[in-house]
Amino acid sequence: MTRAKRNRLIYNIVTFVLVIGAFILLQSMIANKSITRSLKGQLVPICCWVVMAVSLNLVIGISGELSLGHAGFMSVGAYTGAVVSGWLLNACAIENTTLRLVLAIVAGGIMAGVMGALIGIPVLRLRGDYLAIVTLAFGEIIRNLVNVLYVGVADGRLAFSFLNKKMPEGVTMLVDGAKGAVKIKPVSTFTAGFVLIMITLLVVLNLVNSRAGRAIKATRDNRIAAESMGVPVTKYKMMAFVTAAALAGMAGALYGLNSSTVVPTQFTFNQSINVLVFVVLGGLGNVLGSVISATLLTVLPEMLRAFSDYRMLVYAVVLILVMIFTNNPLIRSVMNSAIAPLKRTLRGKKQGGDIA
Amino acid sequence: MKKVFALLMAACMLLCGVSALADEAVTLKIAHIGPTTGAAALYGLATLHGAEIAAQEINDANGAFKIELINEDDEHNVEKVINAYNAALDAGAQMILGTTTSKPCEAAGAQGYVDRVFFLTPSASSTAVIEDKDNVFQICFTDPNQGSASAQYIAEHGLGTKIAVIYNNADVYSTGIRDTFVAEAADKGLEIVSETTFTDETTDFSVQVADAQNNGAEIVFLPMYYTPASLILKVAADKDYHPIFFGVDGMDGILGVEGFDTSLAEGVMLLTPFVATASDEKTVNFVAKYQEAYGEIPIQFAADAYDGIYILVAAAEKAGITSDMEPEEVCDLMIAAMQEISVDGLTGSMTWDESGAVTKTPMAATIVNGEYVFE
Amino acid sequence: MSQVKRRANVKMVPLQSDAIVPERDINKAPVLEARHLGIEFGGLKAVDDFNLTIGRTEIAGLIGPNGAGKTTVFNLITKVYEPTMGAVLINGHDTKGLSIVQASKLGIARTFQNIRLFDQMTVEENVRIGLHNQIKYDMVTGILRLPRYWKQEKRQHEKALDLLHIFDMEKLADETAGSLPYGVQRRLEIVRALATNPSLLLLDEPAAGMNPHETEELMENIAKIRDQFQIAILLIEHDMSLVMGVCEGICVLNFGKVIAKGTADEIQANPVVIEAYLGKKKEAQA
Amino acid sequence: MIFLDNLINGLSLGSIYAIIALGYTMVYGIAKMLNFAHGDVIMIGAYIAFCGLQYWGLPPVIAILAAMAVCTLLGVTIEGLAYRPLRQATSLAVLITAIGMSYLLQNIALMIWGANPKSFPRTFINGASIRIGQLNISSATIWTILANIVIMVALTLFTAKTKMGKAMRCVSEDRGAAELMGINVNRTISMTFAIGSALAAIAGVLLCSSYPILQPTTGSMPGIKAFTAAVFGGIGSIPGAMIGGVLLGVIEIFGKAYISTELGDAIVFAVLIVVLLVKPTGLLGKPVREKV
Repeated sequence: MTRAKRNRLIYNIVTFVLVIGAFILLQSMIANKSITRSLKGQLVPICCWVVMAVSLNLVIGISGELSLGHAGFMSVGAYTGAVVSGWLLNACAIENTTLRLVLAIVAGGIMAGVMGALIGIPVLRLRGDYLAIVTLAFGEIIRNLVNVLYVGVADGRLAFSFLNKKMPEGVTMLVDGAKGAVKIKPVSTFTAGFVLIMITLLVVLNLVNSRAGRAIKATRDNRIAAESMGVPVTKYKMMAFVTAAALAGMAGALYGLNSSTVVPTQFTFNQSINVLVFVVLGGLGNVLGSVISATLLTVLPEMLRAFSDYRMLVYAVVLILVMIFTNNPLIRSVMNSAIAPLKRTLRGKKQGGDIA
Repeated sequence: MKKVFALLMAACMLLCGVSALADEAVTLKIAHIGPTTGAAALYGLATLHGAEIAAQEINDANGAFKIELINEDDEHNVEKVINAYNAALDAGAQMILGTTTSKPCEAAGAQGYVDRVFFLTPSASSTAVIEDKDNVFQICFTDPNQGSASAQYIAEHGLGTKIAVIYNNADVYSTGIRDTFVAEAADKGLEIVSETTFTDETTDFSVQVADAQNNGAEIVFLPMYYTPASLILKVAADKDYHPIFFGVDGMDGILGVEGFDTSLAEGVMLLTPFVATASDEKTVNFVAKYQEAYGEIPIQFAADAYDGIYILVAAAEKAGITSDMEPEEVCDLMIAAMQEISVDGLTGSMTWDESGAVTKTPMAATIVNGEYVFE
Repeated sequence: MSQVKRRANVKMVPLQSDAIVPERDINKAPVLEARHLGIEFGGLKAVDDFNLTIGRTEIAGLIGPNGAGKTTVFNLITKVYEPTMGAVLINGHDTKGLSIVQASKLGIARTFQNIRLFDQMTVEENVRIGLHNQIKYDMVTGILRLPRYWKQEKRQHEKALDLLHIFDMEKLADETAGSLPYGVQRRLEIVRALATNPSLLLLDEPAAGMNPHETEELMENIAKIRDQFQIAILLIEHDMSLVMGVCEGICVLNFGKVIAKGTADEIQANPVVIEAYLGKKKEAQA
Repeated sequence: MIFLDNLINGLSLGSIYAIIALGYTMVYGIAKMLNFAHGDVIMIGAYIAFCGLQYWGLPPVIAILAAMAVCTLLGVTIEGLAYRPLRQATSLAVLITAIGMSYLLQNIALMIWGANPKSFPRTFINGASIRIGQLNISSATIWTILANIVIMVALTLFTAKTKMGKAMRCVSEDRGAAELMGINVNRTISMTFAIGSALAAIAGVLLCSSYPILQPTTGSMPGIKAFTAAVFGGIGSIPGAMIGGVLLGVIEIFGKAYISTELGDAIVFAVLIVVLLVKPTGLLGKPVREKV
């Protein structure tokens, strides 16, 4: 086995072991009731944000395109999930919550993936900042449209209306314009979240280490060179974009079905930015980093509730400082030289151990 | 021997219990949940401050109850509110005063329904807040109430028949009032000649106002908070358009905006249970304390939350809540007690039925010379 | 406009008269034919009436002073730019309207003047991108790790190492491409281009930044690659020792126009070429 | 008549977008970064002017100058402390820093001025409206359009004639070459931020004169819209920002007036997407040919 392959394997194993370990630990905490309500309540959202961060990393870190509308796909997934789950319950009388959840998540993923393809076909021709602004615009358009979308279920049939609430008699509203998706029966579970994370990790990590994944990375590193090698750039950018959108949609469905209601204002531009921050702080292209930073940055603000007034202030300052410290060449070289002796002693010890 | 010991123990415990009741007041652990940071911080801070003043008064009075107020921020976010709610319960809250805004209250209330936690919301006014849940009670009017009351008032007082509605279609409160207003207006023979919308980020209202003006609306109904309303009044003045502007309780506060040209609001009518300039003793006292503590004139949200603390105390007294009761136990006792009490507060005299909705009378006020004048 | 109804709608192709190819390739179809090729950038003719034919196994050189339009010719052949005039035929196929990717699939591979490696990927991965259209499996196979994935990955790995062996670079397979020394990066670009299984390899200044010893080695390797893979090579180079040493046919470009064609000896003796490189005698004396 | 009325409203809104967009476009053209905090500098400028008028009793012109001074200082400080250390970093790192800065400014404003909205006082800018025939034009509209024209002309002259302006154009073309030519790149970028931020103060005052509600989040949405306008017109181009801003304003108003108020913002963003698909670098953006 080559060194690169070995490193990759170790990285993947560490990622999976950490996630599985955390799941087992939390499940045992839930079982013996040593978990706080607060943490328990956050478990599903954490899973959603982890999936969001990892999927956005596929677009930004691995495919190298800046997307500012990832929350838009999440909202598509959340609404689709709510409608599908509501319809299954009302029209098909499916009482099994797991089945409803799974179907809703799949539907959310498909719908968001289709959206991603629709947006991606024209948009991925654009580059850099222009792509960023178009994805931002897309997120805002979705939010605007969902505000005037009405979906209800009556006599086992879905009824849609747009702009005006025209619903048949005896309708049960599922999506009620600005009121969002209403009267959702929460069915999301931590286990479902964990499974979704595992699926996401498998998809993203396996994709990265495959022919398609290498093609995606090549288009990021050098578009012209990739084309010259016969790699159809747009196709592979689409592949990354649509996969990420579908994963975000699945996360959205899980997220939406975790609460009794979902509103368009939950999926604003700021929410997209939050996920972007998870990705950048976790490291571009670093999947494990995304998992960790999404988890920490979701849990930390809750732990800092006592400083609630200063929380955002501190968050902003920390964000700026972290960016400066990790990206300024001067500061980085100073830090590296400070760490170097430490590394050397560690390595020295290890070698000594080998000799002994 | 054993029996005697047991008896002694029992007597001792009884004594202890009694003495605790006699000497120490019952401490109610109440969690205020609302957006104290973020874009809706204005409302969350108002309810928090109102509740703080009431809690202070109760604690100073050294009565049968002490209030321990826990505050949790929900950032006006449906995800964060669940965190806030859980954090409040982790901190030992027995009941919730909140949440301030409708959508988060809907989500947290639903969770509370499952967990059996009692909610009294000062200002979350949509019907979805109380629907299908027995554990949530409101202090404010529900939105449909306000909408139909406004239409009835306009029709009964013959203010005009051509009406324009401008509402925030991204806001539950605004759309909630609008929906019943439009329905009721049709019943009363009022004609809606113009209907336009805006969202939270809108600053330019020229189109909306022009539409009302060009369709010859005599009354412009503004089911919204005072921030966008103040912008609409400004645009209308610039366009030399002077219909009757008719607002709802969210309009209260417009006169307190720093730097606001009150002449713009001349003649504005609104239905509201509370105005800070009222001259009754309770209001004067509350406004004075609030201004001293926070340097601002309280808006209706603050008054609702202030009443909320007193309502909780009244219900707790009726229900016989003690310091060591768990939220689950408190919940069912409070639900029963709420339907029996009647509270005379800043925002009127209130009673509740099992739906959780409040019954109180709104008052119609008109702004004249920068002051509210009641009929 | 003529009002006569057209009966025949045949595309007329201009013939090339001054084409030269090595004698051994005379009976094989040429790998590249550029006919009256030209491109304008905002009125400026960067390349004008460029004609070139390259034999099946020819090593050809494209030389000329800086700014003569050499790289632009490469960009026209590889379809980075669409020519405004003339045509490029690769293995007899007209490339009009094709994309870079389609041109690559027709059998063109290139290296770049300013190295364009996939910097954040390893050396082996870079070569594997070259193998993208050679050893295939689809995305789902990759994600689900079906048996075909393992088989094709193994083939890719072995093939990549074989190719790296040309420059004795197997040991570097796991290094990150961006961290390699300049000369090694240039060689990696050649390996990556070879991986696409081209019939024509375009090398843009392969010896730039190399010392005489490395250049010597490169010359041998270029010849070796041609012999081993039986492909044609067209290279742009300023190092005359390399061009004269390895190129069979040489084309000289100045101000976007071909000023001379011929063997190394012919070119070295051509007064027009000397003038283009050294300036007119009068000016030089003045 | 209604059409004219809407047109004027659109021009007024568009002019405000245009002035804000100028700040985005100048910084992008020269420092090649998206300064997301620009909208929040506008908000700070408006608050300073508010304080000047409401608390310190300054005459309007002095209050505006004070706001400009504070914003200039703020802009240069932000650039020096947060952006300069990241000159060599990836554009994504700079973008995140700018977003952090935006959060920071909003929260500082929240601490200083609180969450309650303030109403921007009346000044000569939003005085009595002018009546022409049946048309009512608010004075803020007139001042905004006037200011827009003056700034446009001044900036064009500045970049064309002055030494600093020429230096800015050099840096925007090729930073490395400009440095070799002896242009102080850091000072030039600082200067760009200074001018952009001073314009932000003016934009803040004009924004709040037309729409007199002031909150810590006041700058966000106009900021995003103006950023869109800058991209629409071709980011990096000064006339592009002007045209983009004005067009965006007109489209927004017309979309709301003739199609639907519900979908106003969706229409604006949809038009943007269509424009970018047809002309991927915006209306006046120069097509960039990647050198191979």
